[in-house]
Amino acid sequence: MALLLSKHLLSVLIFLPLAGGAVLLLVPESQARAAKAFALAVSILELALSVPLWIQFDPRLPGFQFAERFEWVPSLGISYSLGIDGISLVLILLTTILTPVSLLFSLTHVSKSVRAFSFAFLALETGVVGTLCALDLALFYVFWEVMLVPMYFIIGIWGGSRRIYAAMKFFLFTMSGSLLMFLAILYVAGRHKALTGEWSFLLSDLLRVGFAPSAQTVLFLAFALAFAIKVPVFPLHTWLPDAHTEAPTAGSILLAGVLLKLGVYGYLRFALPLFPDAAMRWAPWVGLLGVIGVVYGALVAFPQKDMKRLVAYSSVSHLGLVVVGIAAWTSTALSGSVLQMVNHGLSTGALFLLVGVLYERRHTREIDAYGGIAGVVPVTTALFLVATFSSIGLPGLNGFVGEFLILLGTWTSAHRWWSVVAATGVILSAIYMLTLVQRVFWNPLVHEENRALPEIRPSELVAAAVLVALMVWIGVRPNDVLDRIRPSVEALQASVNARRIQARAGALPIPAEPRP
Amino acid sequence: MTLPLWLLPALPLAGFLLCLLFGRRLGKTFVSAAGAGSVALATIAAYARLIPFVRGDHAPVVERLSDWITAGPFSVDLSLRLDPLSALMVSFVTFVGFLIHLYSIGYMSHDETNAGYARYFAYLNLFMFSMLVLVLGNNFLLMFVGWEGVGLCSYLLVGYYYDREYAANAGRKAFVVNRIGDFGFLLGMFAIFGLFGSLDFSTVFGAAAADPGRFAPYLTAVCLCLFVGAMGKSAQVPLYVWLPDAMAGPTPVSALIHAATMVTAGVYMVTRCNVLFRLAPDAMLAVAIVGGVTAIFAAVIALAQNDIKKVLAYSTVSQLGYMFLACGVGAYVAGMFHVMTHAFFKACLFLGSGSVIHAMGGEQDMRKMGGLRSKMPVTFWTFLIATLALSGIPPFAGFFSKDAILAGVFEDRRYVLFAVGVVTAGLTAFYMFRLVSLTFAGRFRGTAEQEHHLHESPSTMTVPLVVLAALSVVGGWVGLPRVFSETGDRFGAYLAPIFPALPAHREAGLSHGTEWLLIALSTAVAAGGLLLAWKWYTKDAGREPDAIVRALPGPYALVRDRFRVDELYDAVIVRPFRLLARGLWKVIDVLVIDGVLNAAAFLVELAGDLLRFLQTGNVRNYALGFFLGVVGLMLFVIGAF
Amino acid sequence: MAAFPIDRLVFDLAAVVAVLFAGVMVVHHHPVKSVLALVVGFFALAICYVMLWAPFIAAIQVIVYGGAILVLFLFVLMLLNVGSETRSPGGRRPVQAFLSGAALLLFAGLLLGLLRHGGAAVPNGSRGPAAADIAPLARLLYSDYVLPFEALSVLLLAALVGAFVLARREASP
Amino acid sequence: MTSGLLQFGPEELAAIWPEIILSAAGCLLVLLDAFAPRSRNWFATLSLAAVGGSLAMLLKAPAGASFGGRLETSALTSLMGVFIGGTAVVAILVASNYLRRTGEERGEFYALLLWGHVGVSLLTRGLDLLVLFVGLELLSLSFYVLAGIFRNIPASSEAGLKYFLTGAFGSAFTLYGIVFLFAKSGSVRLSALSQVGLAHDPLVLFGLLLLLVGFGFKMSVAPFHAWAPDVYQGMPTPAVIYLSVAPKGASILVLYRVFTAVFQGGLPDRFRLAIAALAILSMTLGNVVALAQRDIKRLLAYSGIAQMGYVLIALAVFGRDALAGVVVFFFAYLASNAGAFAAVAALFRDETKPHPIGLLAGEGRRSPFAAGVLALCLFSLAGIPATAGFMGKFFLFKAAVDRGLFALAIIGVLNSLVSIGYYLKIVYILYMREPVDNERPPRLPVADGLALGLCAILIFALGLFPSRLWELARGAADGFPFFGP
Amino acid sequence: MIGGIPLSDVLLASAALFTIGVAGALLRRSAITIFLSIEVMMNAANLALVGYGAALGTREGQIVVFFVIAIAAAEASVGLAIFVSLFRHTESIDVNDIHLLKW
Repeated sequence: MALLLSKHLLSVLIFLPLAGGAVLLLVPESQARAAKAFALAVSILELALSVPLWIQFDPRLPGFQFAERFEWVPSLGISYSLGIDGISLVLILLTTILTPVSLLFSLTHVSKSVRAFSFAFLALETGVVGTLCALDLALFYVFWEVMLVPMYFIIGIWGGSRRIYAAMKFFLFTMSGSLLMFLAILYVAGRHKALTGEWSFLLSDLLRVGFAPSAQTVLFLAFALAFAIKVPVFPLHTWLPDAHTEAPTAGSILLAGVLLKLGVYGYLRFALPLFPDAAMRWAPWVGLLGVIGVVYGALVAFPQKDMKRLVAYSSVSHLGLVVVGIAAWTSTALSGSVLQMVNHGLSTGALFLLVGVLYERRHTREIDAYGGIAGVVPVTTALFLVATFSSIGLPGLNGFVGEFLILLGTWTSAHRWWSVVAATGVILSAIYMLTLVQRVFWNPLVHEENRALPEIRPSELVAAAVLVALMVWIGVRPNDVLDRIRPSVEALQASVNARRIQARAGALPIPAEPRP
Repeated sequence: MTLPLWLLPALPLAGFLLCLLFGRRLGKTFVSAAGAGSVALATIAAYARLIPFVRGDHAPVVERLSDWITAGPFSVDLSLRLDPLSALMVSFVTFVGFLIHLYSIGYMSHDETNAGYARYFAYLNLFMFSMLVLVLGNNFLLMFVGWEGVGLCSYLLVGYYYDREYAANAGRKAFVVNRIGDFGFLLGMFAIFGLFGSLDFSTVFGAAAADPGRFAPYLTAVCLCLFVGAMGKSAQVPLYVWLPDAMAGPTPVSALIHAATMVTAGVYMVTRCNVLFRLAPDAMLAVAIVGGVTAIFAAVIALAQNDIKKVLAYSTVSQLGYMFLACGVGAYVAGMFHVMTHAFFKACLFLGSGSVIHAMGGEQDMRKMGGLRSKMPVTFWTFLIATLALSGIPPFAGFFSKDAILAGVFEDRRYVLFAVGVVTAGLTAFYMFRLVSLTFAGRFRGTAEQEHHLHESPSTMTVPLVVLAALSVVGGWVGLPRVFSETGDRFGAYLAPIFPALPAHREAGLSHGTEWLLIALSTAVAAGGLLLAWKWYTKDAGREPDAIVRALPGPYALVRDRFRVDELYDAVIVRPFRLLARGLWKVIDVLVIDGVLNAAAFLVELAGDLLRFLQTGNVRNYALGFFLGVVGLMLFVIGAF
Repeated sequence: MAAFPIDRLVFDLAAVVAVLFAGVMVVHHHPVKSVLALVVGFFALAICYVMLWAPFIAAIQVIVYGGAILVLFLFVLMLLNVGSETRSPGGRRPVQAFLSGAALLLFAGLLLGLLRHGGAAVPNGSRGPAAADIAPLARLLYSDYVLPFEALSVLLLAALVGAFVLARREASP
Repeated sequence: MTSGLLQFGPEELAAIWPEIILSAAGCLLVLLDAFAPRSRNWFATLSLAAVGGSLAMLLKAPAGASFGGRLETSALTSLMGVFIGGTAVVAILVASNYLRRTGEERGEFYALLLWGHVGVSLLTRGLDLLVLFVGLELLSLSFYVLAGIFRNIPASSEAGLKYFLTGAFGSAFTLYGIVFLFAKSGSVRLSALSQVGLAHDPLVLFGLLLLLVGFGFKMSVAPFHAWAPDVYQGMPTPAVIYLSVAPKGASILVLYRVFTAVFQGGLPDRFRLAIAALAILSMTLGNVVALAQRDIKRLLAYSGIAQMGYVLIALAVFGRDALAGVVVFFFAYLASNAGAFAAVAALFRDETKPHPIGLLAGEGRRSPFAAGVLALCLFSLAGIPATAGFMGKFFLFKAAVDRGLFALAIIGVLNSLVSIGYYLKIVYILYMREPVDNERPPRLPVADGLALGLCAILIFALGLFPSRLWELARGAADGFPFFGP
Repeated sequence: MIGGIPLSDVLLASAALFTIGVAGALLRRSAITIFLSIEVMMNAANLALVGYGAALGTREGQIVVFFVIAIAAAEASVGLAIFVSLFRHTESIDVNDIHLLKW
């Protein structure tokens, strides 16, 4: 056991939830509460196990830590190879925190086939953590796709009125991107075979392979498309409002909190290092789309009548900012982007959770169905306010730090005007979020049925409080997180730049570094 | 031993947490204790720290608490800075803040719920915290934290009566307009970091002073960005619109946030950055012009307002304009001087108006008041003193600061702006005495049972009034103009270290003669306005005004409707924005993107629905299809040979 | 070119007859007549086989095809007493007919092209026409081709059982 | 070769044992049915035993060509034997209860299944056009009968007729193709096809084309697919299980054999293009039309048509990796497709009626296991990772990308995107719709459960640990006589 | 040349027969006639086989023909059985009337 935890911590983290889910299926369907409690326990255990990860992770060490590797399909060089750096670390923690939170919230709400529900969430967690740990492209792709299935069921079975459309849209959208990426992966590995005579899907091996510029562009676009859809980047975002709106609250929390980040993560981990030149060539367009996303998402969020939909569009805006930070490619902006992913996970997660709190009581997400309830549910209001201000980047809360770093880093990059345009998001976000707050919690209380609105439940309160606490913590002491992100980000930059220089020096296409 | 600086913000923060977490359960007395008490302690702590500092060589002190944000080349600390400027701000922020907390105990006591009471004091404490952070922060980012923090509190407190739509709107408006300013501030910070590679005051200013030639070309843009921030926070044209609405909040809030402290943050910021501004003369000119325009514009509007708080609000805007005018012409000392004195008398005025409204049972329309002098003497006398101070009647505080500003403007040879300043002074005196007359003089015009309820306010409210009134008298004597005594300007001497040496032509200063002339002029103008108002509104109660209204109804209506600026903004900005947002959503999202995708999906489905009819169920068709396939393949493959 | 080869004449005549009657079979609307036409055609084919040095094939052609299969057809036709094809509603399908015709012409054209273009060329390993006796044929069947032969037996068995299963009159017990 | 007459020796016997066992078991079943009807309950077991026995014999048969180079025994044939044997096992397992439900439990069914199995086995092993043709016909005849075996169900008889007519038509073309190959090579042996010069002889190409058509017909490749939906719909589901999987695998192997024999210098571009065209047509038509299907058996038929399109990609690639990929793909296809049909057999209990998808509503909760396996099989067919289907596609597309057939690969993945549409539609009906009636479904028979369980296990086993099978397939493909590039 | 018969004649006949068979299969509506046409197609193949066999001087041709004829017989029995059993449901073997399974 000790060995398992010391040597294979990542594997444990990946498969613990799935194993828990398997056990869960033994619980009789009738024991709904037991099933929920068990699932929650598993996710909390997972969280507990991820704490040592956080502690033992040494930012000073280069490369990937907690590495594991077994041959999976030796003849094709596909291996089960894991490892994390600071970027994966913080996202893993985010996942292991948000999963129990969403399950905790669901404790008192979901009633339809609870067992399957809990199982889906645990399976999802496995998929996400696996995606964040995988260092082999084939393995990554497997986890990346497997994630879709539980989410499809979560939206489709426990979702709102238009859940089927939303689930299908979500699945097809995401799939369409990743299928092309699949071919790209095959091609990349094929190149390695062609150049070295050996199959390998291992990132570290493929990083040595050079690609002709034309090929690089195509491959990069294939990868980028898959990730852009997941993020989602501006023109490809329309699946998100539907998915977020129709998904059950817990689903929205994870979808917004974690799944979207995987797009950016994949871009950082694979698309950029593998195809640096193409990435740099296309960075202006990526950044442009990001900027458009910031403004567009914020503008479109404003007229929404559905609370979840509004928050969903705010996600488009926020992730647009993250994309801008990535494209800016300064270490400040990159650190900011990674941090901002965590922040967005916390704030948007909290927002969805609190909207869920209201929804579970009034069974409507219509903004106009509320108003003036601040006096009825002060605690909910307070929490919602904190989440709001975190989301619109009020200094002292987490949102500000990420936002500021991204904008500042972008300003110092070659694309100053991105920063200028993106900064208008500061104004726009205030407009739509405060309008939401006012229309929901303030103004005269017109709907009588809201007078008896029950206050937030303890379980929900705990769930929300955890997130709020984290918001404040990161807002006040961002360096606790940044210290873990910064070295990885700088290492990433270094490796990419080094690879570009090699590529320019060495004649392409040949292995940048012939294998022994 | 010297108390650590972090204690100053920490105490109100503690009070905030106490009120927030336990306030509802433990009741009003606890809240009062925690809320006002924490601020009282902060004040004591502040003075305990300040007095030795001011007595000593007041060299800047920096206290670094810890690192805060580090990412790539960017790094900023949590560190506080105590120098004459921040010390000055801290001194009156804490003091006035404490007085207003005290006042609030009485004013808010009849607020029905414990929850509301706790909420109020929690916000107020949070504000004190943010304000102190703003003032004490040792780098732009920390200042920005306080900057946004006070914005948040203003938002919360303006919207304190959240169930009244106009209050909620006003709060939101305040925050959003401030955000527009902050946008500028942010860009300014980015630019500064881009230029100097740091956000630390000492580093930035040091570098700027050391090598002006290198940075000067960029600094105009930088300063303008920063000034946009200041315009938002300090309600300058065109971003002033939120301040009058902000009067929807409880009156003490108006006194504290929207008169004494927060709104002057902009002036503080500009003064703080005077090194940069000096290197950007164009920016300074812009500051001066905006200030002057704001001053007279707001003063004119104030002439025709009937809501007592609205008058004070516009007067605040106008006075802020004065301060920026001062900064714009490089008379920072005068500006800060006015900030201080204005804090005293404007707070006093607001609290006085609050006391009146309190007595009138919430009535704010001056036309329904009158003759209150007898009913509430303390309020009246304090109010009168503050009014005189604001009007710039010697020897009250306002006179000295305003005179200093005008002198500065004249000195800078900005004669147009000088004229504007003088006129404004007259208008100020006029509308203030109009206010006093309508409120306190004449006979009561309200309803009977209002009259029956009229009473002087409790001591918790009057004591602060008295204290502030006293300060409104003596507050100005720390900065006597040189014509009175060569060493009289202790204020200027004290602040001197903040400013690098003045450019050459300023060294001479004005001749005594000119200075006397200016004093005489401004005083005369003020007195004139004062007397006119007294004649029109008290002596023979308001016939001339009606005459004027009848004479030129158009202009009068325009002024009364505040030049319809809000309507303008609504038409030019708000509506188009809504339209755009909705259009984007309905057109781009729904119509274009989803439209295309759904169309594609639909076409595939349609193809399936059509193609399935190839499967006719008739074997002959199957055979034919098969055979066609064969022939096709033959043509394709064999045909090639 | 020596005297006109009589065997060619015979073959061609037989072939023409076979083709003709195959055509008759196709055009006739009454199945029975089609079958009878085909009987003639198959006999003609048998003649062709004889001319091609394949008397054994000719024999089974007559016995199996003419004797067994076509008779079986006739039996079934009697059993079901189906009349001639009536113009069933939706019977005429111009598109089907046109496409079929076009495809057929194309096919015929391509086929002919192929055959005249090296179709008759046989690999040079040919050792002239083999003797027409049957014994070696039998020997081959039971030695070299024993595998397909046995497989064929299974196939016949399957066909037998299958036919029995399908054609049993009473419903399954 | 023909000179020395072949003696039926022990090695021939050893090589042919598998087929002998199956045929004999078939006869035995028929006899038992006639003379010992009591023993009916044991027919399934007996058939399973026969399949197992023949498989055992196949695996221990000495490698090499026997019957004078007409029958191959090799790693490849063993793998394919396992594959088709597995299909037979699933079919028989499902058949037992299916026939009992419909009161058609007769020996003939199993006998014909086994004999058809013999035919497929000959297809996988035959090195001789004649053997191949006989095997093909044996398979076809048996399944003509099986299609129409439910004589009191009109749909079944009609399926029989349609399959028979189209099948006979198709095999006539196949035969004509064989004629030309024989004409040019002077022998029916495949080995004879590898003489120099044949690769460019138009008549040989024509023959190959007709073979492609004939076996493409068996694989239900568009445009030779039209029979499949109707026949699948009318045919008894257990027979469909077998027919929809095993013969397809055998057919592609035959095509590979013949083509490799002729094209020693690699596939001519014209042929590659033609095959690619067929592949694209198959994928697109299959997937698009499947979207519009209401009957699940028809839908699966079209999905099968599309899947064969993917297989043709491998034929167009024409290489060892591709061949190995095909083997893996068909194992995956066995698990997914047979599993899906088995689930259909378990979920629809009235055989006289069609199988509308709507009837599956809410089955996810009513009969969780069968529905779960069905969903799993569908995800596998859709190629979601961690399932066998993904690995199958993985190797096929890998081969295509390696060969540089990018367009084909891209069209392939886009098609699988379309396919997700209808696979997920079924999943959604299974789990996200309320059941039509709430009467408790009869509990799943053991045999069906076993079949479904096997498929599920195979799906995961292949999806998670494809390595072993891939090694085997790769090794088997190495033994395959590829020349040139 | 087989004796005096040029192979081309044989092939021509075979091709003609095959085409006619296809034509019948495509154009006739009675299942029985269609099946007869298919038989013609097989006979076309047989003719070609015999011809080539003779031309090549190998007996394999005849042997294949032998197999084909046997298979044809088997097919006939099965096919006719199918017709019969189908005829029980739909009093017709006109394929135009048989479209229960479609779309």
